[in-house]
Amino acid sequence: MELLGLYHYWVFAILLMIGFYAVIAKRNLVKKLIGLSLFQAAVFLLYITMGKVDDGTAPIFPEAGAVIFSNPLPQVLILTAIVVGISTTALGLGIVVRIKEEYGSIEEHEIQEIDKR
Amino acid sequence: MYYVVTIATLVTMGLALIRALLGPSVYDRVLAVNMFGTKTVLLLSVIAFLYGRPDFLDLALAYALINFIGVLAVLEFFRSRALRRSAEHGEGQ
Amino acid sequence: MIVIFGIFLLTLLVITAIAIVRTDNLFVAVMLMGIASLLIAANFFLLDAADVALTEAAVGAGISTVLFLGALALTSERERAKSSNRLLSFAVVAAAALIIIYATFDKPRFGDPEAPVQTHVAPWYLEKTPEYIDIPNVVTAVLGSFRGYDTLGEVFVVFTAGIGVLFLLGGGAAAGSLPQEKINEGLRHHLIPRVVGRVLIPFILLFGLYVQFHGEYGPGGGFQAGAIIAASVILFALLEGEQRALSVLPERALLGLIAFGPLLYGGVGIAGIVLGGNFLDYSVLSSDPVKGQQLGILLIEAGVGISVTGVLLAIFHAFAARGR
Amino acid sequence: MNGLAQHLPALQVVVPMLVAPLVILLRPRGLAWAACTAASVLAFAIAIQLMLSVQNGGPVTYLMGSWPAPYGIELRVDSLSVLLLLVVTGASVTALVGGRDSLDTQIETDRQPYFYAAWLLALAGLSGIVITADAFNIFVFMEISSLASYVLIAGGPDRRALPSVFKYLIMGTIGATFYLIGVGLIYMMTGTLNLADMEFRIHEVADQRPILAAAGFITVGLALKAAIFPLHVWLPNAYTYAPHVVTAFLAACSTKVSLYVLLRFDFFVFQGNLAGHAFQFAVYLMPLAILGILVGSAVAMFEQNIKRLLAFSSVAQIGYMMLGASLVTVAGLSAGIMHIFNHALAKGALFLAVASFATVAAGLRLDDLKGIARRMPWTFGAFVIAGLSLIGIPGTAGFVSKWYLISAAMEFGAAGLPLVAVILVSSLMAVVYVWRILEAAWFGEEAGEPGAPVTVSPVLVAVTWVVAIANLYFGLVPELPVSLSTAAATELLDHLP
Amino acid sequence: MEALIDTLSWVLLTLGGLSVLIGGIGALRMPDLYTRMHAASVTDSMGAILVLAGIMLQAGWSLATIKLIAILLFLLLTSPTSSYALASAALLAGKRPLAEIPQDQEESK
Repeated sequence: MELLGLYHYWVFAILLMIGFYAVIAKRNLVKKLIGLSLFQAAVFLLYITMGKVDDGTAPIFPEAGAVIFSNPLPQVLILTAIVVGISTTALGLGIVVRIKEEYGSIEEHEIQEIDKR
Repeated sequence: MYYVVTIATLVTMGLALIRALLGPSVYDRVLAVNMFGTKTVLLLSVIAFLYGRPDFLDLALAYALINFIGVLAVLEFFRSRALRRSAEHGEGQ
Repeated sequence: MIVIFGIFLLTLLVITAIAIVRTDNLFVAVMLMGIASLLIAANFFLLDAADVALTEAAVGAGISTVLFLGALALTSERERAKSSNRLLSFAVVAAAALIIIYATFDKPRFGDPEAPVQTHVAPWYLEKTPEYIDIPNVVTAVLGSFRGYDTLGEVFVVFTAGIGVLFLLGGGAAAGSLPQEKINEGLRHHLIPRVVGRVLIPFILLFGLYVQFHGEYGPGGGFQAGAIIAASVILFALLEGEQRALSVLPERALLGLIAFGPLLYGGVGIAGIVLGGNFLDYSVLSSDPVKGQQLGILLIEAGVGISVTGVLLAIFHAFAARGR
Repeated sequence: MNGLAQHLPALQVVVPMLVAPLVILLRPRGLAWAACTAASVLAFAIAIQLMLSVQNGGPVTYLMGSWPAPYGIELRVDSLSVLLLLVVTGASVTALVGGRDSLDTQIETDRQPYFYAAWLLALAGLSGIVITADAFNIFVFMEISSLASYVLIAGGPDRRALPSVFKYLIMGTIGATFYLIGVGLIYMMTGTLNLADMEFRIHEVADQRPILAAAGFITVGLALKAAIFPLHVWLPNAYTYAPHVVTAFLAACSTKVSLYVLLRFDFFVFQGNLAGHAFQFAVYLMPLAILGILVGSAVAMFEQNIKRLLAFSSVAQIGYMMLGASLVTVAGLSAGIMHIFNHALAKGALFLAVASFATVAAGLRLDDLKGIARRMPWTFGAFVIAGLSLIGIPGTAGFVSKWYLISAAMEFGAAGLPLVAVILVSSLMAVVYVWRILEAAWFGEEAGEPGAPVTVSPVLVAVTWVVAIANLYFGLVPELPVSLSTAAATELLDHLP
Repeated sequence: MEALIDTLSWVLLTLGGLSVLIGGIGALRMPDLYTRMHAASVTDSMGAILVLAGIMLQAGWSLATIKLIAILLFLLLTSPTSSYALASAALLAGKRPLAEIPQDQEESK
């Protein structure tokens, strides 16, 4: 059981690393943004995982009976963070489209070459 | 008994994922994504009952509709790409 | 048993993520992102975060796929270059991984009801929500009232992204070489999707409104509703062509929505000051503080919904207009 | 209840934020600028009012939505935040007032409303970070200010602005996400997001490892945002290709605000909670600070583009601020904090002067600026004063903070001598790079036809002079920054019982 | 009566799970796009009907049932539509069904 719980954190770490790797190692700008989305999704997972309580249920009062609820606060934070994430992605994509129009490429090193000329 | 359905759905999701990874054509992948989406809808419906919170069926409904829009967006993407390609005669992508 | 389901989903998620990074076809990567998003959302649902699952599904699988596809249509689908500085990247990533693994050893046990997270601030919310706000959905209560300032910030993040995309892509689009009528007709020749879609759009809108106003009682709220309503208009644009969608909801109207949503939210906050409370204090909005809180949450959720709808549509149109 | 005064902390953020949606609806020419400037001026006035109340009555707190502190979001204004608020709002007002013509030429008219809305959001975001006492709220406002800054920088007419801003977006988002991980780890161990409550509750956490990891993530994330060497790589290009007035605004305040958050966390939350905090802080950050100072100055010495040159000098100046903080003494910390203020004055004036050079010169390479001094003597005069302040000549603001920094280093006796040497060497390097500009501008032969009529906005020149004179004024009468930064340093270091 | 409904619902659920699983296997093992699509879409609808009907019997008459019916209707409308759209897009893009071409010349994209 202990190990099963840790698995969530490991997946968080692995996902974070995969996303991070894509962001820093990939040269395609869209791919970088995709990596960034994964990277952020991993953090969402971390927050939501820590809010879970054994035998708990979503923090919405049912019509009958008191039950154990999971923590509402991380959920609120992640709602906000998801929105922030999509906003960043949208803006990033806007910039990528403009780069493509100006440079005709969305590969980082090709853009650098063009600028050197 | 819910468990049986859940496990079947999960396994199918796994199979759909394999299809999405294998391809070979982009259409296969879209098919897999669509299949994945409907299976998620079923999964969520079942789990809502497994958890004893049937009021969460809203989520399944939302998934079903978002999935549909996603597939149509892909279709429109194919259409505009075909237009673009015929207009540009293979120049660039 | 459910834990095992969760682990299975997480494993699928990791496989998907690896595939996303490895593929050099960006279209495939976007499709797989859709799958990853559904997996994450399903996981959130298993972890009792119904509201977050709804948002992740609407945003990750829906809106973000549409946006990425819009951008791919304007750029390119293939990744040409291989990765750069693999060694350095691996080193950085490994360093971060080590720090995280180092930290995980002392983390509280998964699901531990005695963990600090569960014992300090959160119980107060669960305890006081019925007393102060009296709505069943504690997440909405915290989001709308206890931490309403964060949500105000969130609305302005969305607003910033919206005006940013309008600023970048708004004026002076590159002249496209494509035949105008063709690009504008959408999926009009596909009879079946068109008929089905047209039948569904009113229901999707209705469902969006339901999510908007049911947010106090069940999973949902302004952001999710905004995304769903925007999705329904996007569906219309896909089926009937973007021009038709614009004639239904012209750009000026969208700009109005974008500005009105944040203003409504801020206005409720200012009303708190005018009526003698603090900023974003809704209890003064009505003679009965609890009623006031409920009214305030209703209004700010409406503000969130309006601005999200406006911004997402404006972004969608900005991308679509670029392709013309 | 004493009227609006008690709501000032909220209004400080809310006023610019709520004017932004109004601005995008203002189509007629110039109206967007007017609304934006009015909101900025109002924000500056609020900041001054807040400074007065902080000086008279100590920290001001405000409960958002009237919810009690760890449950709701608390705003807290103390000496440190007031200093930053003055810098942020002041930079915004001067850049807007002086930069109107420059912005008119660089941003197309129909895009201006969006631009000014983004400006206000950047202002609101930066003030929001400084004013809040809630860790997650900092993240939200950090993202508002970052997204808005990306928009502002991408407004530059040079297409190279786009790849630079994309790089900034990627690195900025990584930084913010790292910060979010760090906050998440702390939240996991303490269960709270309020900074004061966090500090109090970390005491009770027996396990240091997640807290240490959190400190690492937060420090790296904020170092990315604050462009601390070697994580500064996004900064030079972003500053170079941004619209000139945007550079003046952002160079004066945006990285400093991230630095502020770093100081807040390191001294407010972690200090006293992490074993050997002071030691770790000094060991990890001081070498980076010193390298940043030396490398930044050295690169600036060989840079050809004047904006890039000044951007690299900014990297060095951030090093000074970090160096002061990494001494972990009241004197060092207050020197570092004071340098935030003084550097903003100097860089603000320099970039404003660059903005007026740009209206006349063909480009911004040093070769393009040859002989500019004779064509624009007034602007050049202000540039010289600000340049002297950047070097740290006695009588200018830059001297005061460097002097405090040196005396803080001397407190360590012989051990402090290498630091003094670093400061002196880098000041000499500053002499070199400032001299290179002056040389080109003053002695260089004009490339184009000499004596072409100079049409630079008189308002811009006037504003540049106001900031330049502020450099002299705060060099001769440094009471305000000294008292604020000393109070801030004392609060940060000695607030523990 | 209770027992009867229960039994019926379990039967439906099991059959539903089975058909979902068969669809998954079909989508994986079939030789080309169109046959895979066939396997996936037919069982998609079948599985959805069976599973959701099974849950409905468990839920009895309540708001949940109405929502389930809505989900079911939705899936029954959208899932064939998506399949049609996909198949037509593939066909228009020049992918021929396996039955029409002598050897497997499937180009992989």
